[in-house]
Amino acid sequence: MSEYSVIGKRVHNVDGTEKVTGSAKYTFDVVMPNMLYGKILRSPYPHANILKIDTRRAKRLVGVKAVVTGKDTLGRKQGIWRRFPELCDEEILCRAKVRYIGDAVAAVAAIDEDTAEEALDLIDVEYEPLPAVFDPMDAIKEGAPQIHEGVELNININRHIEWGDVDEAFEKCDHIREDKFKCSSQAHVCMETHDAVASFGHNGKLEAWTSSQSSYYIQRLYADMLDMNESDIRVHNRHTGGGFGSKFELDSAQFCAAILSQKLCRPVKIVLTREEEFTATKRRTPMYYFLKLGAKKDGTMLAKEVRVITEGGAYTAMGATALYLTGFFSSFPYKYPNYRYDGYRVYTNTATTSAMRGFGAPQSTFVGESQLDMMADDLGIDPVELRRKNGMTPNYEVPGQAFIQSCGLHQCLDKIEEHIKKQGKLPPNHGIGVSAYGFMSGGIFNWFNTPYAFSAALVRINIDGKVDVYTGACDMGQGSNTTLSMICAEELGVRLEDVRIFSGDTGICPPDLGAWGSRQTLMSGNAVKRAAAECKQQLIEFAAAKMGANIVYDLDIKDRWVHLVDRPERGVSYFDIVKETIRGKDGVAIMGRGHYTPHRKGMISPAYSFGVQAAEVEVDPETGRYKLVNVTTAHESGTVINPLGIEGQLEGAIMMAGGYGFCEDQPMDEGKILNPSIADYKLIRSLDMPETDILEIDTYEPEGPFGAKEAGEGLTNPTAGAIGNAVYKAVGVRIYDLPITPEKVLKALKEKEKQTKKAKK
Amino acid sequence: MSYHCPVCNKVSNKSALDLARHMIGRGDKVHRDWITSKGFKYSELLALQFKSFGGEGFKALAEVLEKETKVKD
Amino acid sequence: MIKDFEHFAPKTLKEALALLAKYGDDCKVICGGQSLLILMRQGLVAPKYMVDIKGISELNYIKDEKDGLKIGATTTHRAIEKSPVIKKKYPVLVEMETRLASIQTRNWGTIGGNICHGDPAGDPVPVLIALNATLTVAGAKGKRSMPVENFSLDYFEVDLKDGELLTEIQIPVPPPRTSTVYTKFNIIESDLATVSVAASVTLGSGDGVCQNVRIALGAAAPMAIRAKKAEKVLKGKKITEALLSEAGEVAATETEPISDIAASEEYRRELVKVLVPRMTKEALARAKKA
Amino acid sequence: MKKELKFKVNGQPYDIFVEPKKLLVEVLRDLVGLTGTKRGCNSSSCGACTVMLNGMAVKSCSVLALQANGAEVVTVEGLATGNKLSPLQKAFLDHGAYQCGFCTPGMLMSSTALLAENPKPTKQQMKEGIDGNICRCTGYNSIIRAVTAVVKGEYKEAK
Amino acid sequence: MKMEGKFTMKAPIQKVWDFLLAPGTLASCIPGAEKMEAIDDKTWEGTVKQKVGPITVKLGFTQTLTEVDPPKHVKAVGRGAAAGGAGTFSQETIVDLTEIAGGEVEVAYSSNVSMVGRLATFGERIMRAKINKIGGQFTQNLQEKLKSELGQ
Repeated sequence: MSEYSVIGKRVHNVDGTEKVTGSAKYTFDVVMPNMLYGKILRSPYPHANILKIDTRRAKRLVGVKAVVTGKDTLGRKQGIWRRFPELCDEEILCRAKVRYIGDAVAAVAAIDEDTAEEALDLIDVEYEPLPAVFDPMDAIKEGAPQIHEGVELNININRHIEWGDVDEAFEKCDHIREDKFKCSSQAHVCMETHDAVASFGHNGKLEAWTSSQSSYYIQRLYADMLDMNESDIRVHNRHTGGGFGSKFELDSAQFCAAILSQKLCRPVKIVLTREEEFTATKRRTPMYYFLKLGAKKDGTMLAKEVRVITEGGAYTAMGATALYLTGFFSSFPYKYPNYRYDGYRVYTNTATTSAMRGFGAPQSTFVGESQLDMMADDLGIDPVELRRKNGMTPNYEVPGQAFIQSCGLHQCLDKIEEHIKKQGKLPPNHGIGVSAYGFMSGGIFNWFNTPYAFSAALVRINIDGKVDVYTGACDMGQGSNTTLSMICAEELGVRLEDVRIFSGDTGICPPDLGAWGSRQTLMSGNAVKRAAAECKQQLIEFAAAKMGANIVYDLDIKDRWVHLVDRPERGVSYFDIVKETIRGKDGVAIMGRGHYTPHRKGMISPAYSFGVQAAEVEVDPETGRYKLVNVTTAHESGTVINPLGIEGQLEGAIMMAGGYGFCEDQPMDEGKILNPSIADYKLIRSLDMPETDILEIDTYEPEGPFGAKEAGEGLTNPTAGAIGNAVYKAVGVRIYDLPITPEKVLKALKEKEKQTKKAKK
Repeated sequence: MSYHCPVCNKVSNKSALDLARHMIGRGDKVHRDWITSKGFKYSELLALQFKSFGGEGFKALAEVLEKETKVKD
Repeated sequence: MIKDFEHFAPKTLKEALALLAKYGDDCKVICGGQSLLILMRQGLVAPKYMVDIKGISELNYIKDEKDGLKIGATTTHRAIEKSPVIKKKYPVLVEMETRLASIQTRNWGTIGGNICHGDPAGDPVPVLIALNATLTVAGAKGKRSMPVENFSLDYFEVDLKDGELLTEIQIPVPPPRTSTVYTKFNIIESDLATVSVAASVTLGSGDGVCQNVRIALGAAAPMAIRAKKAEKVLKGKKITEALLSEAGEVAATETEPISDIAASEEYRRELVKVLVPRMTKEALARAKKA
Repeated sequence: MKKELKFKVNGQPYDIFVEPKKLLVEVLRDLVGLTGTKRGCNSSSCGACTVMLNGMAVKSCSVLALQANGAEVVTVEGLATGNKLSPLQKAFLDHGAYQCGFCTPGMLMSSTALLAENPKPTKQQMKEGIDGNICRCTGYNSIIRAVTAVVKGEYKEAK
Repeated sequence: MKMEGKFTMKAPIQKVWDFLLAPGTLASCIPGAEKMEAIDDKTWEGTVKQKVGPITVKLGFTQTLTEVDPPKHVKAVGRGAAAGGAGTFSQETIVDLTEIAGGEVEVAYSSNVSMVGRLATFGERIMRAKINKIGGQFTQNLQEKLKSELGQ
């Protein structure tokens, strides 16, 4: 749309030059005078009582400055679902009991990393190993080891969503399918591991630099855990080397660095090793999925029933949200008139499962889209047609749950159908699988219990016309600083280079819930837009008086030109108006405040994006090995603010979501993750990456800034399902558990061969 | 016709099966105790829910509820 | 965390051998260090002395001689990959190298280091077995040579006695109408092999008779092995599809794979069954063209 | 015992004493003070620490610093000349070939080394060229597009 | 990691039992065992040295008989630590003797070894294969010892 002068243009990220020259400073690069280095001792047992911790030998090591254990903390428990205190269940530094291999028990600060690490070997911890339980199906059994006191059967949370009359609807169905699936775990593998530099001054105030997706959460959780005022804690977030859902809860690096620094009044830096990152940070939630789907002969879906049991790991974390969202998104993106979901999250003695890009929806999309293809097969209906018949449309209300305004699902389906037709007849053993998705643009429910607006921003115009944006939003690489700068520039009528953004610094930026749930473009974007509009209003009021326009609405600013809307050639320079406004206001700076909290938008999210993906695979039926040939995505995310950013989100999502379907997994043995290194944890690399094509669909979301909505996480939802469906199309076998490995494919092929032989006899 | 939960008095106007799902779904101690007092094992009912659809255990509990919790409106 | 050690950077083989003799068990040899440094960082290996042979130029060479190819032990993977003479006469080595880890690793890692690491999933050894290569090791008492297939002893264990160094790899000139091929099966292209197969076929003068064949398997046993029984199935015969698949079946019985995170024991056997015929067939086809 | 290490980093000679156990990445970051080079895995798997050593891309977490004695090392800080970005750096910007930017220094070094060796790589060779580097954000294809643009000569005048 | 198996031998059960419980029998079957010292009739201490490629592991360990039910059942529990803090391990071995027809004794054993620490985290690929192998050697040693001792 050409009416915009900034939005929709292919621009360099505002921090791009720093990043390509190596001058971008991450927490990993922060060095401070007098700084110490910390390391964390972790439990080697999945479940054990801590009988005694003797730190004397470690303290005697030359270069060691402090050793802390749970006894040095206030013993508080943290959790991010702060509205529900019983869900705040993680001590971070355990005092009495460890609940997974990797639970932190002590931390050391020393003059360098090697010394700190050496000291870890000198801490003597006496454990009393307890019986442990690793599979949620075992953990809910009577007599299973109890992981948290008072939590019987280890049931951490249960969630229930229902509308219509499911039982009655099933009776009316011509065809019903019941299927079981298992979704695996996945590691975030941010390139920058979790790290923090915490610095307590002698004034008792804490300053922290940390790789994070939400400085505000970290500040608030620090305040909870250390019994401090929020305002005495300043959390900086400059560059973050990836987050993907792993970096918005208070982690062991942040907490231990603070505890050590508090004791010593010296800056302490802790960088988790890659192995710690794999074993002792949060991960994607593995799920057992049970689905029942009923349809009429013509393909009208009447009812769906979903049961999920998730492996929670040791603590709650964001698991409650994942449990809820997987249930909600199991109905997406279709109009089920009757729907029922029962989900249970079960504690286990494994690393905590929590948020990861897609947040429960990659799981529900994989299982749902796999089952839908099976249903299409049963009914003899083309899979795209079946999706079209039941797909969501604009202004659809998910009964009692959510209201969907913009929705371009059908256009996406058309485009993908066209794409598949264009491929013509495929070579043997090739198959194209389809998968559709929808996702939210930020969450509505205030589980964090914040008294603030969900997003807030400040915009200030300086005397030279340059604009400063202050936002609590965090750029973890997804490019939100660029997107928000573009929104500000567009709204204010200046160029992108006129805008400077300060983000994620709780010392100067208004609170924002941060980068999770694909919320920043819509929510932070709205806040920035409103703040910029408030500035613009001040300029226009002044210009109107000066130019003698009838009313302020007659004026607009575009590309640094303040002009009459009807006669754009009549105007004055933006820079002149800025100067005169500031002078005219007696030197008071031009400032605008903006905030956004969704209201009356149902229970989930203010807006939803949609898309359809087609994956082509080539299978070697003798080995089961398959190659990802091409992944084509038709998607809509409202107005595209930053096209280069969306391309990156999309292709990056395919790397991650393709990995979820193709190769990524965290096999365990008695609670021990067997592949805690990048050498053993398989990730898609450049040679494995499929070709990616994007088919952009235009939509406009009334709730979003300039019509924009999410484009970050939704794209991680469809790929695993598309791969599963493609393998089926290619060689006729269905894999029910992720990842879809060659070994599983070959096994299924052999099984199929056996069955065919049997049938022939 | 409606069904009232004997523990928390939640009202279901659908069926006893629906109420059975509510009671198992809540899963807190009070609900579990009531279920246990009727000779069921909560964890087994739960496990059944995940083993098969239309779990027979659910239906068994619903039978009890049908008798005990039906209220004529 | 790497523990402190004393570092020696000898310039000649002689100096290196003297250092090894002096420090014996307490010392480790490092060249490219692409495997060793990881183990040291993980605290699993902590030598007191480190003999760094990266700078010994007399061990860094590729020589194409009358009786075959000679590669010095400290030659990097990348030098082999980019050597014009190897590309022309031993193309399978180039094919193997391009699939070995990443360019960065190949730039610094050496063929000798790889062989001495004794990883059953290593790429070079199966190919060298198929090429009928020999290795020379030097020690204080002099040199000795052995076929490459005898060098690996067990998981990550090779036939190097204390004080010995691998110095050279010799590959004989292949007989006419011979072709050698290599493939590795893995899920991520540059990953270690789940199973790898190298096959070398020499055609007789008759039509399509396999005069000689060497089949080597990687990651299918505690070390790279030769599938001798499978070779016997094919040797001296006119190759048919039935014979090839028999060779695959037989090769699978010669393996001793383990189950691990990459694959189960059974799957590895299945892969051998499929890949052995496939590679042999490929070698055959190429030999016909040669 | 510390040993002398004489080498050049981005053209600047250094003569320093290092502990033999120090890895090249540690010396570059901690002693030379160039933090552009990152450390992502410390086990030569992720490529974030890639630098050029005598013109070759190597993973600096898997090279003993002393092994760089006498060598010329180029890090990401050495790519731009003054305030002029290298063609690849410009192409990375234009094609959005980075997001969080943590892998970017390594990616740039791998692709710079690739083009130094082979100015006209095929697409497959480009993919091989960066296969040792993990990027969790972009999905690689934008990086390949950036390298392609440089190969096509779209950034010639920038030289 | 679990290993189990059984074998039979022709010998009186009491004889097999006595030998099995003789100080050091079980421990000396551990491949790489270097020192073995009996602390009392149920406990002994020893060191084991194992080389896995470039990794040399020296383990100090203590083994205790926790269940003794002559002449049928014995359970031994061992705990140890690798020198240099590379890891600790625990092990539980159960041996059951059953008389079967023809004067034969069936020796059934199961052993569960678990390792924690750096060795377990990093050495997985190398160690797993090796530990299986060590397990195999252990039982082979045991069989051979029993057979040679009891004259078979």
